[in-house]
Amino acid sequence: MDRKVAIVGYKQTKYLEQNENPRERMVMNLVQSLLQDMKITRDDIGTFILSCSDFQDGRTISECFMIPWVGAYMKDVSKVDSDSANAVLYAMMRILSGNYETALVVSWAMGGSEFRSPRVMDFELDPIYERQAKLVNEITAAALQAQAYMAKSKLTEEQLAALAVKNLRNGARNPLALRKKADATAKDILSSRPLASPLRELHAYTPADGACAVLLASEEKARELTKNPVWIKGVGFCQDTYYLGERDLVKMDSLQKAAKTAYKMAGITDPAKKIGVSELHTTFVSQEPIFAEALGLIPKNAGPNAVSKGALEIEGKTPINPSGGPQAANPLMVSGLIRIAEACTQLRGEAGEHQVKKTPRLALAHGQIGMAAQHNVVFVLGN
Amino acid sequence: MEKVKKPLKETRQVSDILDMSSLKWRIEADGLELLVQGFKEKKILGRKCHKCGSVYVPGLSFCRKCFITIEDVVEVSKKGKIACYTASLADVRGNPVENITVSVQVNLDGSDSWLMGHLEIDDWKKVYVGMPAEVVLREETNGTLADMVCFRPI
Amino acid sequence: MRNVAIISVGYNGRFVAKRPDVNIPELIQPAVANAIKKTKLKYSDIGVVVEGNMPTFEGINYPHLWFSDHIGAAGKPVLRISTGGTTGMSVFQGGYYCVASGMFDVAMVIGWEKHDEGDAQVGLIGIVLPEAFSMFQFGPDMGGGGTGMMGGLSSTGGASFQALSYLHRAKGTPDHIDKMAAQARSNAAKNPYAHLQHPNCTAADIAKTPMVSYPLRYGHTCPASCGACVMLLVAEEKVKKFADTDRVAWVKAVATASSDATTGNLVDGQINDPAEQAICEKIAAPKAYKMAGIQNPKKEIQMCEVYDGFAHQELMWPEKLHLVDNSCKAIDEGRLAIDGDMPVNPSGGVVSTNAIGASAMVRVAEASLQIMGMAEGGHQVPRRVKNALAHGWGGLFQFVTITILGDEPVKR
Amino acid sequence: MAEHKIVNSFVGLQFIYNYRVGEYLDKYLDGLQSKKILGITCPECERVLVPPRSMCGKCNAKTKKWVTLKPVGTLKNFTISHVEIEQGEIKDREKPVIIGQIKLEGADSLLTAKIEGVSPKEVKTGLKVKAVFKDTTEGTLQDLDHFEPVK
Repeated sequence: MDRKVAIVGYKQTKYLEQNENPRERMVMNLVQSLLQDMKITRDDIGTFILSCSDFQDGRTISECFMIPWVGAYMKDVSKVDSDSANAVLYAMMRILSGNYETALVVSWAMGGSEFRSPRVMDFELDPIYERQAKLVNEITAAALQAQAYMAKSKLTEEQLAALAVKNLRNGARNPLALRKKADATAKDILSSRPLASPLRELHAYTPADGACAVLLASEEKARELTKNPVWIKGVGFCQDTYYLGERDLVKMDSLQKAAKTAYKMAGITDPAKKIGVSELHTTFVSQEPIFAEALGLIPKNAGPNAVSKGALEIEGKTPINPSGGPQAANPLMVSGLIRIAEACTQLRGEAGEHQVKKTPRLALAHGQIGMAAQHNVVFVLGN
Repeated sequence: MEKVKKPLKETRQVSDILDMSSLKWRIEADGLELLVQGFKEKKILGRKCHKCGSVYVPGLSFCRKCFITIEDVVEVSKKGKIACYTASLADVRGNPVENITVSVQVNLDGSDSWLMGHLEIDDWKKVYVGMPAEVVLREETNGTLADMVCFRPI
Repeated sequence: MRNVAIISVGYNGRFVAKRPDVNIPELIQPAVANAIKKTKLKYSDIGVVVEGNMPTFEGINYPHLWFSDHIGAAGKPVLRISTGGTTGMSVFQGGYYCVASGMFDVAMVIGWEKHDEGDAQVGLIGIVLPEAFSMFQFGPDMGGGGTGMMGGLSSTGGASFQALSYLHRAKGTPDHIDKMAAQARSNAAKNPYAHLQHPNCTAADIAKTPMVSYPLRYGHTCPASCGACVMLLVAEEKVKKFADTDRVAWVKAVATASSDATTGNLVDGQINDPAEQAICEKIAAPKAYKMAGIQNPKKEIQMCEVYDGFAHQELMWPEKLHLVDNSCKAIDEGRLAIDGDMPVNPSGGVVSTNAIGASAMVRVAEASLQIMGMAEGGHQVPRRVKNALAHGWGGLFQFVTITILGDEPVKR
Repeated sequence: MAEHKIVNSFVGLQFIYNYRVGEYLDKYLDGLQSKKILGITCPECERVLVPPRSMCGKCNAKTKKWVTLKPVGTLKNFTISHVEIEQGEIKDREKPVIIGQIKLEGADSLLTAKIEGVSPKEVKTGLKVKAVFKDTTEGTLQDLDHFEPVK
């Protein structure tokens, strides 16, 4: 690859139970303000990559009526039907090919007000077995994964609660977050509604309305557009077998492979040392230590230790989800793009109250879909 | 010799339902609101983009060409030209229907967009592209889409 | 920019209306196996899989998760792209960018649909449901009769507006559409994978079918098929290593463009004539020809595969793609036939076979087979095809994708 | 900024889907109807997969040899489910249900199933369990009702 691609701008909405605007205007306002910030017009954008879903938008060909509202009327558009981190990947590949200099990635979802996330997730199940058997769903799949991890690493329920507390606290420091609680305690978590052991309501993601837009550019164009581009140093993505009973839910082959590819591309051999901050798409907090281990951010079975030492806190050694993560707000498929935008704010030192102590040189952003994260995307970003 | 085709094995069937009532939408309907408000005063109202001059009917408050919010309300003519039409001669299964209806898209004078509706005409074969037609509103209008009865050839 | 070649095409078998014998992954898997069989590739050589379909038609969100194991995607990068009718070609172009970007050497692209599992009509109406139902809040439907509104919203209704508008511009008659449909059905009879095959179909045969929505008859509309199409794309350096043939199809250009809905946009005020298609004529086509280095498409391109969900589109698109000046005249002169000077859809087109998520990809696949000289069953264009064009449209008559293939790579 | 007219749209329609289970699951369901659990073997890695399917994703090989598995196995992993999801709404169950992953004797994949006959407090991984079928079977997944501890 003889080109480099940078993220030159990004913008998020506030995440709400119900945005004051319908999705069309919510997205238009977002894109308009990003273009204004960048001092460009929609004509400066080479290609638009959207990330939205027919099941979330509740309509066939969900981008159909949205084309004008993202500024893509009479323009070059495609749509990635997957976690929005995949859309950034596709936009990047389009720029790498040399066909485009800039790409705008836009993703939205009205997860708080218009659709029920668990229903959308149910449609991810195969229709002939799992949907008929009615045993596996997003909650039980994540719970089985959490159980397997706790059995292996000896992570306790209290430690799991401490992770949830951390994210609610981090959320309180993020002005865009929806669920936030600065004074959350383990007791709050452990007394919240039980879903499937060991998971409870406050371990789970918070459905929200929201949108995110990220502008990518080639090296040459990036230097024109901004003083502080965030470079895509490495990227990897991978999908596991569908069948839960054939996957090692703790080892997470697909995440490991995705990370390996991303690290190789970024020239990283020791991610635990090099990565300053990580934003992970965890649907339940139990996935934080599992993902961190698969990503090589903490050693194998070191989850309990990392939690008790506070290593994953904003001020810790390996900060994870300083934004509060999906637990603080999760407009389903937008999550991957939010993780990337949040990683960028950290790298640029723009995160304000939830900025990690030492402005990092490398950050990791992750997106996923599927039961117990069957499909994973890993980005290594740096300035 | 003709090959005898073996019928495909019928395997079991299972079902699932996407219940649309589990979803809700909010739609910005500035255009329709303006249209029905106009009907009240027997007018056809649309919105004009202050930048490119495009006139939209129904006139939502957004210009897709300029990517900006627009607010200027303009009245357009009730008369225009048929831009295209179709006659429903059969139902979805292909059975002929008795009451043939003609649907038209009309470019009203002074607007850049097309308004869709039903054309009142005795013989559908008389319709042609470019035929002048006008909006027919009912006597007593009360500000609903039903105020617009149909289009009629001039 | 790396050059990318198509080295193999695989179908699951003949596209048909019903496949009660298989589930979705079992329908797709043979297409994957057939594509790989025609190369020197092994599953492990495939770097990335790109997949797509219309998700609400079968009611599965992210279906690629489910058939991971059936398509050789377990343990591999998978990208899912879905853009309505253009899905197949958007997926293909996704695969193209995976290789052209330098990220991967080999990409497998998959487009599929299993129409017998869901209800395509309901699925299509699902495009406009929220807008259509929002109208009820402003009183009963516009136009009084119901057809005024729904006529524009159903796919056939929208298409009939387009068909008439096109005929008006091209000074054609509905007979021209009959002729075009007859040619498509006869061509399909020469394509062993086509769904509706009608050998030696005549315009008179088509004219006997009932009128659905003037000027469109039943015989002008497409079936709902079950089927899958798979293609393997490799980087220039790897063609010799993996291709099993000397003649591969090179991707010379890819282009896409979208406007807002050009039919059925009742809430926003429609601003484009569905037969105008400036996105194709003025944006995507010129861009594609520039990228392919083609100055005179009428001379330099030997055949095209266009997305003709309705027969009149097989007349309209070649004009919008600058391949034919007037298709109504051209069909009268027999120029669009397999042995004509601008063969349009030798495969029988979408009007004969429509597994939506696969349809736009099949256009590219058929164009590549024509270049490779491998179109089976008598639908191979007799003269040597040096350049071929594939086209797809989708959404509410508002998306267009174009791919140009050649028998030699572009020197860049 | 001007106020915009926003309407709520509601659609009382349903999309109905009818899925074919295909040859392999069809045969599995035939098996359940006759109170048997069938698995299928990958000719390359020799894993026995249950529920059966046409392809092994590990080897990209067509699966071949059918095997009738013994209806006994070991509980490898479980969760106690307090809620169920109905059309996207998370509803409390009347009483918690144990959902387990079971390694049947002779199988290589884990089968997800309900565990009964043991209380949520006492259930442990490593438990030996056996399949319990419905008295009258109909050739559906529900024929295999649950697993319970081997006494």
